[in-house]
Amino acid sequence: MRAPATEAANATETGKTVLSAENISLTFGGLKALRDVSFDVKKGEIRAIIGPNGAGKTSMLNCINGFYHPQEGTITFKGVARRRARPDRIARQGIARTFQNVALFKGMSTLDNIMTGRLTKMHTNFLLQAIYWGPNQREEIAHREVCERIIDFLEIEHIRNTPVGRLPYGLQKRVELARALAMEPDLLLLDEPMAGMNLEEKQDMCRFILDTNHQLGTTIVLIEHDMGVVMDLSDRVAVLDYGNLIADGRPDDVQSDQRVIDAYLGVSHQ
Amino acid sequence: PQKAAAEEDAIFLPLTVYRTGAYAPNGIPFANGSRDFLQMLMARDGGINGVPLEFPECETRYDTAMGVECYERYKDGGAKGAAVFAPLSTGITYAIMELAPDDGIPIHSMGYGRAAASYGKVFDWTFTFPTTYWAQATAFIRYIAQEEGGKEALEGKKIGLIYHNSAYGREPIPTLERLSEDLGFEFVSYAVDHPGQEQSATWLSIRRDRPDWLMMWGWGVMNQVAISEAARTGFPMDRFLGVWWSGSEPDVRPAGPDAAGYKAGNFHSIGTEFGVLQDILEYVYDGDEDAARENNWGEVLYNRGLVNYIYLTEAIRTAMEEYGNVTLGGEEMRWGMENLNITAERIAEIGAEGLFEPIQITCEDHEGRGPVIIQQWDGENWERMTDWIDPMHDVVWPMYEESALAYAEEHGLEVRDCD
Amino acid sequence: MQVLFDFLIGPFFQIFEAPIFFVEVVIGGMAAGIMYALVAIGFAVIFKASGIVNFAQGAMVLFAGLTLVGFLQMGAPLWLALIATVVVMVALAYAVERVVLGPLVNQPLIVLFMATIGLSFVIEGFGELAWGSDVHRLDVGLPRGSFFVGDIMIDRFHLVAAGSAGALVVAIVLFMQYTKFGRALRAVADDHQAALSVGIPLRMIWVITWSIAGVIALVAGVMWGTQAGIQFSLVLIAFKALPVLILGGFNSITGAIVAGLIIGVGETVFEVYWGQMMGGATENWFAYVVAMIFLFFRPQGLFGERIIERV
Amino acid sequence: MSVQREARPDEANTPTVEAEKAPLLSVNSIEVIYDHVILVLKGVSLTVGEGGIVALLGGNGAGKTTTLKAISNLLKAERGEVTKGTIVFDGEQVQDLTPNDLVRRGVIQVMEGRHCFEHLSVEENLLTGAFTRSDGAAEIRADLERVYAYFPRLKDRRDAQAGYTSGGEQQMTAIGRALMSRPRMMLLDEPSMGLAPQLVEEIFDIVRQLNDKEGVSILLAEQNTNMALKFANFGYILENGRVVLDGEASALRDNDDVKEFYLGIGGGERRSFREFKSYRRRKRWLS
Amino acid sequence: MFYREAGQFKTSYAADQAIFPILQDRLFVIAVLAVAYLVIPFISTPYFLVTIMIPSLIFCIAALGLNVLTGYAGQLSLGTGGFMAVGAYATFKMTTMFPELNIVIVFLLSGVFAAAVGVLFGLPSLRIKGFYLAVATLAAQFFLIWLFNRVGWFSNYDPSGTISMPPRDVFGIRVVGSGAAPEVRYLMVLTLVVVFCLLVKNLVRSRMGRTWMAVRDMDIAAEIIGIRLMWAKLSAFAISSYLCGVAGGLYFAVYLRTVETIAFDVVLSFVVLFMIIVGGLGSVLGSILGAFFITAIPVILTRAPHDLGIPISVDMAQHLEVIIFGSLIIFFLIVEPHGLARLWQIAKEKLRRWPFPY
Ligand SMILES: Nc1ncnc2c1ncn2[C@@H]1O[C@H](COP(=O)(O)OP(=O)(O)OP(=O)(O)O)[C@@H](O)[C@H]1O
Ligand SMILES: Nc1ncnc2c1ncn2[C@@H]1O[C@H](COP(=O)(O)OP(=O)(O)OP(=O)(O)O)[C@@H](O)[C@H]1O
Ligand SMILES: [Mg+2]
Ligand SMILES: [Mg+2]
Repeated sequence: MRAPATEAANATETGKTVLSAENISLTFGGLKALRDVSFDVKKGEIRAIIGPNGAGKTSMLNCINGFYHPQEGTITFKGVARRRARPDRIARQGIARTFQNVALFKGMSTLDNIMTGRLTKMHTNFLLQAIYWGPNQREEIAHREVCERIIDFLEIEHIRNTPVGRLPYGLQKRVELARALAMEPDLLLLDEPMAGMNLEEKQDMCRFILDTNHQLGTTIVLIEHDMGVVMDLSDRVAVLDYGNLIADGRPDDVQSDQRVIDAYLGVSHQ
Repeated sequence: PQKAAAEEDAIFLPLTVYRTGAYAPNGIPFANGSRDFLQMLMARDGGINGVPLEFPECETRYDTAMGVECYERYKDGGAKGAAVFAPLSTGITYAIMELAPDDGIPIHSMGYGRAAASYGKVFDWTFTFPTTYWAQATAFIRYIAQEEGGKEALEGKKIGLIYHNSAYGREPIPTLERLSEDLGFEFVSYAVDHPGQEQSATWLSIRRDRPDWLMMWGWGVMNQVAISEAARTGFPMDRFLGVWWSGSEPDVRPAGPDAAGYKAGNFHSIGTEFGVLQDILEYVYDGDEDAARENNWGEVLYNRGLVNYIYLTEAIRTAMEEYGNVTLGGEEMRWGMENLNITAERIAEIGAEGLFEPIQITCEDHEGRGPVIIQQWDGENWERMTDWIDPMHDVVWPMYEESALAYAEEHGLEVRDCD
Repeated sequence: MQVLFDFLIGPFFQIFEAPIFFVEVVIGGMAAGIMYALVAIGFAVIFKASGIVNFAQGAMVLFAGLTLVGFLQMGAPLWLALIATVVVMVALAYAVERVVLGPLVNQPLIVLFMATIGLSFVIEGFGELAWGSDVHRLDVGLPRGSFFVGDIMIDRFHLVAAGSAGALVVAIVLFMQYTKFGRALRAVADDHQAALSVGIPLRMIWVITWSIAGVIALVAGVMWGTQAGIQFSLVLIAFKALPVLILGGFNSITGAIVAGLIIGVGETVFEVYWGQMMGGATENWFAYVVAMIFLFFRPQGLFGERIIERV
Repeated sequence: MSVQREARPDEANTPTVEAEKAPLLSVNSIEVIYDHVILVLKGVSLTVGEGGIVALLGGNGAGKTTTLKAISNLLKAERGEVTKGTIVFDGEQVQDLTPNDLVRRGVIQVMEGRHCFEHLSVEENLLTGAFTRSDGAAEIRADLERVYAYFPRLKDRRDAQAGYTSGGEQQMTAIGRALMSRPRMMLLDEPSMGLAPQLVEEIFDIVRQLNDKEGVSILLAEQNTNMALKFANFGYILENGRVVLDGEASALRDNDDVKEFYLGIGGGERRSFREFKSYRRRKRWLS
Repeated sequence: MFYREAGQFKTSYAADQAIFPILQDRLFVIAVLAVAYLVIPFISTPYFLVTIMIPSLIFCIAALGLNVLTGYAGQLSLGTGGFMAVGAYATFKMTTMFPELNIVIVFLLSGVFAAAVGVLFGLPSLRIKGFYLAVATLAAQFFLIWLFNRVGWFSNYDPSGTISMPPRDVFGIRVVGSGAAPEVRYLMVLTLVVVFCLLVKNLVRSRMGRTWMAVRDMDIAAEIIGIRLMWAKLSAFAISSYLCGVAGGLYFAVYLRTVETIAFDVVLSFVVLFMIIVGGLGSVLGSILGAFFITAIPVILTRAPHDLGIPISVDMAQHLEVIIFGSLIIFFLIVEPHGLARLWQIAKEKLRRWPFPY
């Protein structure tokens, strides 16, 4: 947990592009959710996407992890271009995400939810699993240890065995983050991770995000409506409005961009 | 009510009935007939030769698993266990046939169940008298031949079978296939799945194929729908023959007058004029005919339930001749059934003259080769229309034997020596 | 080879050779389909308003039929018996809401589904207890018999069935789409809690829905009962309605009738031209297999609302 | 819109005034248990005066939602029940009323997490809000236009299926739907969640306008303490199912603990989110 | 207070992941097994064994199977009866084709056929969900029954299409068919149930189980975290139908001994579904409780008037039974929608807190 922030920040400046989306267009019936949007993510950076409600931010993430298939445009991840790929393949390539409306597995405990993040990394066959003792147990324990580290890291020890459906919203979001982290992704997509949290919790969450970024070197794409958070955390910010990319750049530049103020921030924002 | 006094030494005759569920309309009259007859015996004679009878009912809903439960529940009932089981469903018969020999309880499947069980050398605990589906099928063909003017006239005719797609409905098929080879008529069959409420496709097929005669092995709502559809699509009703389970009042009533002309087989006669029915009226209903009618008195299936227990009580009497007037268990009952010989005189004594024909069971022949009649619905009542028709025993017996021996082989059973 | 020919080509020859008969088969199929649709509509109404697959619909058909027959046998004139039966069905709806649905608000749908199966037992048992297990002949004076159009036989009764099904569908669709209650019904189906929060009285909505379903059950009961008598087996026609329901889309009333026709015609044609070759009795599975294959391409059925999948 | 803010003087309600005129809503030490075993609220009391805006603050799982649901009687559907205490609205005990009765009396809740009717169009969603009204189609039509005036975006999307609209649009739909019932009192559960900053302001402005112009009283559960305290005139802070602090909004804003834990301006200026190097050491009023 | 975990600290993940981490649970299970093996066979009547214990145990396996599919993997299925029929006919065919083959192996193998069929009919689940899927699985139910009815080969060309179980011995002891003692049949089925429960419990707490549950709770999210939906759903279908197949084989060979296809009609599918819902979805314990509950209740209800000496006619009794059975189901769903297993859990929870209410 000691990696100096500045170093990491430098790394992002020089990082190479891990993901690039080119000329993405996505329509639903008559509605154009994304219009010819291009943007890229560099290795190790925290990349924010902001924009008014319904601008297409979530849709963008959905395109990146293959849940939506854009009508036009290509997405290149780690140098491999793709057009249509199933989300599970993309997950295996190293993209994890959290969801705007919590998408936890409601019937399972926190620990099990986090363990699902490890599923792609487990390999014993079902007969061994049915017998349990032996290889399967060893594997379970190995992965359990990884998950416990994440649980520790996110300070959710006390709810380890609680069914997630009963957790308050904020903790659910944290468990979701834990699950995504358990996948040990190269690229982490966070969709409004701090919605519905109070300040204290936001601070925690920011800490977790930063630490993930620094310690694990995970590249992060972040959608957030709290401007304080976005401005403080992100290296670069893309702004969407009605499916158009209206600005893209360093936080300070974006913040003072008149179009962004009009479309998104509103006059009253400092 | 009467049984309390002598429950200790009563002969135990559990009645497996179905008064509820999809087949209840047919199950109720049968159950009433059986019950009333036994009640009448108790009221009139106090039992058989002074030995009382105990006959609790057990509801099966025509369902095999429930039937098995009934069997398990009642097999050890009474003083010496159940004397005999009449499972009243082909499916339950099949199931209990596997169990009863272990428990030493004979089974009587009267006009249903496994036809091959008539072959007593293999199925020593199962009795099918007075007749089976296979025999009925041959009797139908014989009747049709009669109507057409001789066996030769069947050549080139088309005879159809519409059947309930279950063990029961499929029973006659091998026989009919065999006969169609022997006699040169064309055999077509139409399966109807349980429960059989929607038969429009089937009847369109029948309309297309235009069979000269159509037989039916149906049960429950299937009968009613088939008869209505036949009327609706203009099938000549007097060329439509139902097996005895497709020929009772509930089957034709919904179609009402439209069904007039429809025929069905039977192995006993119909009507209320028989002495035994009059006795029931007197002893069970105190002469109140309306109450009796309310309980299906005199209906086809009512009479069948009654006949069933006339056979069985006669078997009890037979056994008593051997074992004395004591409470009988399964073992003794089996002996009584295997040595059953109901003569014409005896039938007259019972007050059932004309209700059914004399019958004799032997070690080898558990069927008794009984004859059948054909009855016809005139729109309001069933009328008996033929004399007793003998099935083609020369055809069916070899088939019983073949099938029974195959079963013995598969189940590693010994074939008895009856000589 | 011969088998293939018989199976793939032969039937078409048959159709070609006897086109009139084919038309009759199609008409027969449509008639059957309408009868299925009558039951399916009842399912669809309840599904639309509560997201519940009401398995008890079959039992309600039986119950409505039995009640009607019961009143008729007690000597009531037809109109009075009909009204009395409707009253009983509304009372049933009310009881169902009180005892079953009310306490199960907001539970997983499968739990509600199971509860309706439990309910179907209760209704069945109660109906038989009250009115007996016999077959009851039902004759409310619907026209019977058939007439010929050219060489084609048409059954008057089927025309009546088609007419009532059509009328039901139109009435219900209008109600659902354009009235406040219709809208509330659909809202309830989407989200019980949200519906409560805007003040939609769930309980009343459910009583209304189940009453409507009860009336539909009565219509279906009269139709089916006229055909084969009122008896226990009516409960089982639910199984004929289910494939119709999924093919049409669970929550579509129009779907129920269109799919009813498709399935009725499909299974009849298949049974007549192909089924006999396969030994018959194909109707029971044919409808399901068709529905299943179709859903593979359109998982929400013909007219079902799109299944919303978002994250 | 921001002009509106000045229109409302900050001195609106003092606690004494609150106490004097009988409050519109008062919740008296209620206890709530879920599933027969999980005790969530351990004696919460609060009051909302006629025309007041009261904020209910607190961290995750503090019991804000539960409190609101207890008031609007939506707990039963979640297998929760109020085991102790009373809830009085407009002088009448309301715990045993149905949600429908409550809506008729003018209490409506905007639920957390939007809860739109997915298969209905946006407009139909709004119309369901008017279910309890019987004052004629024209009035309802007019109110619909009023909602569209508040939320022009909804007008654009009026025919879209609500399930396919974006998070913000759904939130607007949910609030609009509640407005359609002409409430006297709205229970807002985290209305700002997931909304763009501009919209958050707008929504709070709208809330205030409603309060101002139409006299709707408001009980607001919020995480966005900053905003909530700016608009409310009274606040309660919940922790762990208990009210740990209450007071006038202005007083709360000045409270050091509130500053530290809810406003993030403890010890002077707002700090950057990057600067929280070590995890916070929690200080709690209770526990 | 009676039921406490306090003080039972786990020092390794292995201990924490044991099936029954809590001592009391372990003792309880051991006690139940001891009673099942050592007491029941000796004290109960054949009637009790044959009409309650044996079918309940067989249904445990079927319910376990359906619970894997519906409770764990979230795929609602009404094809259970069909899959059980596959197991039954496979058992019959195998044991008549290879009479020498050990019957237990026949049971285990017949599940494999059911699994294959299950996967085939599971294919629609890749596209179809919820009730649509449930109804689509009825296709399996109706088609399979039709097929077995239709094709004489399955019943060795028995004229009525009925199959009956020939007697078979294991180690010289008659375990099925005529002459098999109820105790022997009971013990054999019991052992199979114990083994399958253990295996399934292990499966569901391993990767496979978590995969299923993830798909059940939210298939979209599951896919996005890298789960192959097709694989997950089909594996659930396979394992579920395997268990149903074995149960079907036992249902035929050990319980009824002779069946026609109607024994496997759709009612059976519903019965098994009842078991898992009343017992508890997604719970091994629930499957067991549900199976016993749903099997025993009708028997008890049918007998009640007789045993209590209440003189009512059988049809009246039957109608009342149907009504009571239906009401009981509704009652239990209302009391605890998550089933008997959850009631059991709540009871434990209460015991833990006792004497304090919360
Ligand atoms: N249906 C339920 N069953 C059991 N426990 C519940 C249920 N709903 C909520 N809880 C519990 O009640 C507590 C309070 O929850 P509540 O939703 O009221 O909190 P909140 O203050 O609204 O939090 P948030 O800001 O996250 O919305 C939480 O600990 C939660 O786990
Ligand atoms: N599956 C879909 N079908 C139809 N329309 C959709 C679908 N998904 C998104 N949309 C529409 O696309 C637009 C963009 O939606 P998106 O969810 O990406 O917005 P967003 O930027 O994430 O907004 P918010 O901040 O409110 O979450 C919205 O108008 C939404 O209604
Ligand atoms: Mg979004
Ligand atoms: Mg909340």
